[in-house]
Amino acid sequence: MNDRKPKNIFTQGAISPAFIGESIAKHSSQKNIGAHSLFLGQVRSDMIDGKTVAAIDYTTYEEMALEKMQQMRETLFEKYALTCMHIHHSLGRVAAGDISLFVFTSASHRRAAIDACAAIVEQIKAELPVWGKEIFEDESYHWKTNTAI
Amino acid sequence: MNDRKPKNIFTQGAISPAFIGESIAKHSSQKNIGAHSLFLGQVRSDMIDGKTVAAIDYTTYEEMALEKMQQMRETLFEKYALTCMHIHHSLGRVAAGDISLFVFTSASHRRAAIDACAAIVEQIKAELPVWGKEIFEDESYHWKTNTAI
Amino acid sequence: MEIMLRAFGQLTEIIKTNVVALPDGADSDALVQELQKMYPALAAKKYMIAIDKKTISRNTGLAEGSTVALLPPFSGG
Amino acid sequence: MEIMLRAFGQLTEIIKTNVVALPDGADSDALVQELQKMYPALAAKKYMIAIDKKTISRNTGLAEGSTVALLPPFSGG
Repeated sequence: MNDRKPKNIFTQGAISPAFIGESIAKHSSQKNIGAHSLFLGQVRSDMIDGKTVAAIDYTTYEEMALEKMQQMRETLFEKYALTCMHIHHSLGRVAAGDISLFVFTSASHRRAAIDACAAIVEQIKAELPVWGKEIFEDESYHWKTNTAI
Repeated sequence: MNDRKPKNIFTQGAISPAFIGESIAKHSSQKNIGAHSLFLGQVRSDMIDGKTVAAIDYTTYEEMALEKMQQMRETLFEKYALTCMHIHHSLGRVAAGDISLFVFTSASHRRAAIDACAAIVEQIKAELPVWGKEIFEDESYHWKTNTAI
Repeated sequence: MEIMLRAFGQLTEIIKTNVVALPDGADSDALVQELQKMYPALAAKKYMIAIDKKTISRNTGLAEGSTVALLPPFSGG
Repeated sequence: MEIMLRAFGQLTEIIKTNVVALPDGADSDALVQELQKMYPALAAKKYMIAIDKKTISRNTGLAEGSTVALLPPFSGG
């Protein structure tokens, strides 16, 4: 058992591109890193039944999500030779075109960084208790469903 | 045959994290994008025969590299449902800890973005006529070799 | 005994209570039956159950003060 | 005839000319032989040959003004 308080991954509203740039810059002092892999989820203005998605409103079961993320993190570090991993997920309203998920893995060599990033993105989509409510331009809504692509 | 002048991918010196942040921000107006995958190559301060790499000096056969990149780009767009792809590779000296390769793919759905990014990184490493000369702290050097990891 | 109830996503539109009283020794199946009586719309919904933040895959005993969460399919990212 | 020669990476340390004169009708094997005579260290090196920016996998004819590039294993990224 790990009694350490899980690391927070949630941030209110969209994740800014400038924050992503700053996160990248922070790694220049880690000179054993040779490869970074980043995944960004951007809110699409999908058309559903003739209405256009203007934003997604994200909610979570935070205590459970953070515990789950901590377990996924530990399993991932056992499987891949990572230097570090950072995960940021939005809560609340994120407008179409803005970023709601930022996954960032770093390693000495590219295969570990790329494979770990792809693996954790799938786990986040499938196993993290987060729900997206797609808000249309007229403020009506539709509960988002995740697909395997 | 495609007579269009190939797009430049080379940039002098390191690729700055702020530039990467700005590249991400430019995509917020493309509201059909749901996923971005980014790969960053960072210069490692490897230890080789007791000496530490301080920088890599990159050279290329530019005319051939740009033609090759153009072909790889066209093949990739045929294979994956991408919205866009951007590639930046450094030439000249890049210090350990700085970024020398920036690959950026975007798509409506994550599988296309992630798979295309991983594929093009492998192709760049294997097929792009670029050479890295690892410069040690004492200015002696070693010609870099690429590995499959 | 009292069970703490938490609903998420789409289920927040159906479930309006956060405490359910059940006979001592009740299990998760009993809770679901009780909830479906209170909220008939729940029967048509797809969800997983977590007891004290752990999802369960079969009928499981509850205790005084257990927190039961009803989790519709996740759609983060 | 004159062949334009370009060397890259490690081979820039061995090959110091950028023009090679060969008999008319010479091919890439003849060029390699000529270069190994001029630069014996070349024989031990691994490289690919590109003629006018296209890599070749077998002996290929050359023409006046062909640009031949000697490409050691790539190490970009």
